[in-house]
Amino acid sequence: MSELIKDGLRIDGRKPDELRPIKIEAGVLYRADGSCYLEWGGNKVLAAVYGPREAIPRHIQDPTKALVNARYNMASFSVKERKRPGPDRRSTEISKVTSEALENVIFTELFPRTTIDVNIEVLDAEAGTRCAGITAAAVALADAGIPMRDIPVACAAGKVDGVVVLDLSAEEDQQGDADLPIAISPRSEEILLLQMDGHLTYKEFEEALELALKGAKYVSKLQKEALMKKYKG
Amino acid sequence: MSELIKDGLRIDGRKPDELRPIKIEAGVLYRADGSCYLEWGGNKVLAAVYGPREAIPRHIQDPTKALVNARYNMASFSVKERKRPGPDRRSTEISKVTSEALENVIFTELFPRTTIDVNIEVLDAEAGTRCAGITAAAVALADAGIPMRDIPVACAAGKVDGVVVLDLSAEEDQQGDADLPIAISPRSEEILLLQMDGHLTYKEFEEALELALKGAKYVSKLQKEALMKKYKG
Amino acid sequence: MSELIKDGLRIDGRKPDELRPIKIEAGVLYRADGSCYLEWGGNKVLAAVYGPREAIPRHIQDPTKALVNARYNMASFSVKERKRPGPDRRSTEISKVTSEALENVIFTELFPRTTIDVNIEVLDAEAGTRCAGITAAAVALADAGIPMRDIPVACAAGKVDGVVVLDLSAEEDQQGDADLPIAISPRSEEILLLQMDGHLTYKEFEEALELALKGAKYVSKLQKEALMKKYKG
Amino acid sequence: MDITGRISAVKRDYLISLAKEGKRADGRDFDEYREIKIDREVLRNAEGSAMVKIGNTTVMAGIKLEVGEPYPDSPEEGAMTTSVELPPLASPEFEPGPPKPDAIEIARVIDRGIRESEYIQLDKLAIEPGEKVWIVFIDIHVLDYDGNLFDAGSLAASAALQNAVIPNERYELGENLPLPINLPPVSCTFVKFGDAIVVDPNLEEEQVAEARFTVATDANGDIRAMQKGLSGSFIIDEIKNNIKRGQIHAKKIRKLLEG
Amino acid sequence: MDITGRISAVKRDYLISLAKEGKRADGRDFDEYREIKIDREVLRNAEGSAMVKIGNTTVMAGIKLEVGEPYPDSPEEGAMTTSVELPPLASPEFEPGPPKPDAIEIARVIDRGIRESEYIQLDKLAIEPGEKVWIVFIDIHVLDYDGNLFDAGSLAASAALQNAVIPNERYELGENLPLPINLPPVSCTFVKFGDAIVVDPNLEEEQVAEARFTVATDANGDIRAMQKGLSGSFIIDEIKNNIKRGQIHAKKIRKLLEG
Amino acid sequence: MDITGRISAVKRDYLISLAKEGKRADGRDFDEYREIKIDREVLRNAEGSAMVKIGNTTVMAGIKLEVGEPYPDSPEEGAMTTSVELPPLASPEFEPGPPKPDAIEIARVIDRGIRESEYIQLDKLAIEPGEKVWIVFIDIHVLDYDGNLFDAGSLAASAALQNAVIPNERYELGENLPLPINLPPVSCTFVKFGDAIVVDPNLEEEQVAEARFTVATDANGDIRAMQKGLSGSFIIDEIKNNIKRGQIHAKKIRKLLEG
Repeated sequence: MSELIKDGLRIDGRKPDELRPIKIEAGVLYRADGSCYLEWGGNKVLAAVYGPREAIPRHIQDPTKALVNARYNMASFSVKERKRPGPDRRSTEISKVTSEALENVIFTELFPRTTIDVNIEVLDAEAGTRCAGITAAAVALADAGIPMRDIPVACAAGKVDGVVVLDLSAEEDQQGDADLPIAISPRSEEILLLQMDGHLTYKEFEEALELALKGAKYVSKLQKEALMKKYKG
Repeated sequence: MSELIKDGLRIDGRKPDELRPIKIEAGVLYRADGSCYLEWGGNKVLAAVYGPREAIPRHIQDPTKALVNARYNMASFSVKERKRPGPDRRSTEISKVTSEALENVIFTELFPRTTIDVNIEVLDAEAGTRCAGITAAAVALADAGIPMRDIPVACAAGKVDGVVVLDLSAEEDQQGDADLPIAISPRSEEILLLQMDGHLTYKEFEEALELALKGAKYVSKLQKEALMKKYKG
Repeated sequence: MSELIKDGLRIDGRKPDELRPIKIEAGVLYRADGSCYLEWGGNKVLAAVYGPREAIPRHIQDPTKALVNARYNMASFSVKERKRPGPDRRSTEISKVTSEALENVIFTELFPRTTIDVNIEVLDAEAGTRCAGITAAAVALADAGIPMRDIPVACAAGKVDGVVVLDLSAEEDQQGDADLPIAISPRSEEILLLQMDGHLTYKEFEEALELALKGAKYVSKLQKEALMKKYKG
Repeated sequence: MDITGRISAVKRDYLISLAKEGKRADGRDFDEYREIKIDREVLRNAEGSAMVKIGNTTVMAGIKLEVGEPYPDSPEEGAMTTSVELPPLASPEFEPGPPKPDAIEIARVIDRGIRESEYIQLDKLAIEPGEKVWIVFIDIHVLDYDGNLFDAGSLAASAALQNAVIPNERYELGENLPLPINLPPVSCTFVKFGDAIVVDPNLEEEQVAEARFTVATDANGDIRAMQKGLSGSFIIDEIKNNIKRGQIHAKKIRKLLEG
Repeated sequence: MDITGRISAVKRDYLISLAKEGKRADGRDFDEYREIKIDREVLRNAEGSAMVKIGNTTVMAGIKLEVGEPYPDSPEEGAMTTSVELPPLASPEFEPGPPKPDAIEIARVIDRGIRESEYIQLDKLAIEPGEKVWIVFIDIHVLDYDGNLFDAGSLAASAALQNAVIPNERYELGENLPLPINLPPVSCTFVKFGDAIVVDPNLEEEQVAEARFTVATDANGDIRAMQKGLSGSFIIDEIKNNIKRGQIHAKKIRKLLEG
Repeated sequence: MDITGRISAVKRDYLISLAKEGKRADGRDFDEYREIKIDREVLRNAEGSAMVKIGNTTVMAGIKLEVGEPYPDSPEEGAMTTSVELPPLASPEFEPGPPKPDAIEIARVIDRGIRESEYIQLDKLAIEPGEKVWIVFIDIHVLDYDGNLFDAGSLAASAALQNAVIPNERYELGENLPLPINLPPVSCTFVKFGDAIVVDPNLEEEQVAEARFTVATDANGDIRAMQKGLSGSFIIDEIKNNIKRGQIHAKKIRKLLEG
């Protein structure tokens, strides 16, 4: 196993609490009601929102609120070994937790009997695609004018070579000790999504959570800048 | 090929007209409307009944009667070589003939537009699972209080080493000459299910049918004891 | 690569502008509303028409016209290497272009909310099955009494060993240079279907199209004879 | 929903009342088959083929052989698999899609008849024992459905296997050879409605049928496969009687098959 | 649609108002599990098995081992795969068909707990490194659903793995041997409704739950897997508190498992 | 149902009446493409990639190569396969699920253009002839759908193949090498509505289209693939004219591709 941290720096030269470069652009698609293109390290993600629109077939309609239906999909060419098109177990789980995280902030009760469809396409993947996807989806929702309590944002922390670090790269994800992706409502710091696999002591968890929150808040600023850029200039 | 009958006894020590040990327990599940757990030799089978309840989607409803919808399923770990989850051709056929056999005795005309769902899970399999499943399902139907003309019961006879025997074991099923599972309405001795594969002369068939009927009637008593035990003590 | 043309004749002895033997019989099935059996070289094709009948489920109904729903299917035993049952990408495409070609000539506006189902089963295949299928389907539609502007007909031309030829055989299809199947409305010479793969100069295309049209018009006569035979004798 | 489609109560009553007088709507006796026709070697690409008509029911069987791996529990034997397709071509009730329970039941009953009578000599179908064997695909394609697919399908499969070859040439394994077979099973099917039990039901009779019974017998008249179907019941004597009648019918049908 | 089914607004209000008084409808404390029962070696064909009851929830786990190819990125290790079946037997809300998102989420969270705690010694499951390894199938079959499938399924899987064997005999690879394992993970699940957070939710509580949290810890109390679910949220202190409570519960449950 | 969605009769009449005056709703001439943009090497994990915009239509193509077995009838050649994904991201009419007939038709027509023009030198893609060859996966992912997916998809595939590499390193087969290619095909698509035939239809025009025609030509202007679609018809002179116009457009588009 290669050394992931040398002289306090990570294999790609980042400090433990440093994010990969992030680029966010809102309103990039013509057909979608709202959209966002996001690059995060080697990840390239596109999100599109359609709705609220009538939920079909009718028997899935909820008379009290809109359904939030996120679909996370990896393009077949987005990974080293070609992925067979269509949902697998991993993307099904990510779609579910993403739908739940986004539903939290949307005023769904304003749009009974409708569905709000959030489509996330991962075009190029390099660790952290679920955080990239949620972050892009949130911008697309805002771009679509969907009323939300807050613009959610996601970021991961983890542990490599025993050190708690922010925003794992692909190599760190594969060879590291733990990954802790979270999504938050940045204003209230409520946790909308939290998953973890690996090995963390309770103390390390506290440290990682702190770092992930810090990262998420920074990304939150980038989201807002992207939306401002679209609407103000 | 091994010898299956030695000195008039079968490989597991049984006489030709002897059943494997059978244990039946009614009302074992909390959620189901009726249920039964049944052990029959090495078979472990659980049956659960839900309904009568509205048939959905509506276009499958029969305005004159309830639909009886039995689903026979083998758990992936119930056989030597792991079975892929989901229905295969064999379980589809068994589900069909089981549904038909059970429908015979149920007063379906009392519950138009509904479905009565009978779920049979084979948890451990050792030859004769369809008979075990029908026998358990019948107890579960009674436990659910579904009005029936009679409590159906199933049992198989067969031929091994040229001898007609009752209730084949796994080895006898694989290496034997013929298998004849039947289900009957024990009161009227009507045949609700009869399948056969192998090689029987007409005379052997008559003998095997006789034996299977005898076996079924004995199992019928065990069914009733199990129901009595549940309701009387 | 073998020589496909020798002394001006093709490998099966045909001249470049010669069709394979064709046999058409109308009204061969008992249950179908209209049907046709067609042999074309080594192809054996059966077509059956059902409808117009109510389109189900209702949400697919078009209130202004009938849906024309052709289904091209190859029997598993119709080819050298057994074909897995069920539609593949090739048959899905052929079903689509066949539906479109047939819809052109049918007075669909007379039968709103209905579907006209055209089932084409290839029982034995030897190049040119889509043309055989459309040709048979057209006869089956006429046999079913579906009102049509014209009875469409299909035929292919192609290029082998640099020579433009009519109606490719299996060997010519595999080793030849180009295949150009067309379907036409013979009265107006309108093109209802045209596909091509291979390599044709524009001049060769004109030549091939001319040949395919000539072939189609000849087959059109055979269609009419088959229908006459059914109705007059 | 089964494959036979709906029937009006009036028609049901009519068929049952006719039966009470010992009659069938198409004039047959209870114990009479419709006309049976067998056409053989009707296809070029199939290794064996036959088209069978029983009355207006038409069924095509095509045999294909492929090289594959043996089953772990019979490493020195070839394998066989039987499927039944009910394409929408053959009936307004048939829908496209993977085989439904009806088609699966028919295929499995026909398969058991062939397998249990050891019609195909699977032990002669090893190429490299334990490694490569012939897989025999028996594909039954229904073309026109007017009842009794069990018997029509079984008969088509039996006839197609009679003219099937081992396609050694296609696999560069030498000359094509006839598929090694024993004597075929013959299937005979009855349905019961009201108090009547009739052989070789047509579609109408299947639509009113309460119970169905199929018996496949071998050249000695011994039983190789049976299947009772539908939600009605038979009493024991009816079953016995069906088998005995089936043995007699099978003898006659066997002549057509061997003739 | 999720797997819990609908609940009336009245019942929801009742459960929330009870919770405000610090009570649960079944009389438990917020921090109290239902009775847990573990039955081991309950099946004959499975390589390992266990039936776990938590209150009225019953879950069966069966372990099967098969010989297969290793993953390219771990050629010298065995592989494991975890699946959860929610058969219609176990609840009126369960439907037949391939696993739905609910079942997939449960299976993946249980899988992560087992995998990340290195419970199965996959490095000892190579047969011919790079070529043939053991694949461990952990199949969790829900039999009766009254809430908390995360913990019941995890516990059943852990218990079944404890008595699993490597079926060398079936593959003619020598004697059967115990599956090499380390110490199991223990999963602990909470749900939040209104202001209450309760451990080991029953069905009713899952029906009103706004947010769910599962933490799997190892024998040292370290965290190996976590999953927050549902559309509600937790504040940071709630998460931390859940983990600490989970560590304490896990210790007790671990005794049942090792006892 | 097709992928274009519904359109009102009013809009249809408007487009047709405009066309009678020789006009298109977006101001283009009948024989004018929208602006075409090609971005290359836009992805890191794909072996080759390109994003193509034709007006508001955006399509991404990614090339992946895998080692696999050759087809039995071309044992010394690599293989190629083309698929088109219409994800719900790209249009309110697109639904998740396996490819529908529309997507399959587009993929097969693009595939034929590439295959018949021998764009990929498949004969140079054998690794161990008869055993191991490269399989080239051309995956076309529609990102924004405003008409003419045939041409946009074909162009994206062609551009992506231009920068594709053989990933020898990933398979430890030596250095990565450029994918060996010849000159690309260029596809040109027309639709007919009323009496007008226009090139490069946008979504609106596809919604009113009665017939569609695609021609793919090679560097010599020769025809390599054609496809007529939809239920309308063309007369022979219209087909001929489409081909000639297509040859001219293809020359211009070819410059973008090679430039």
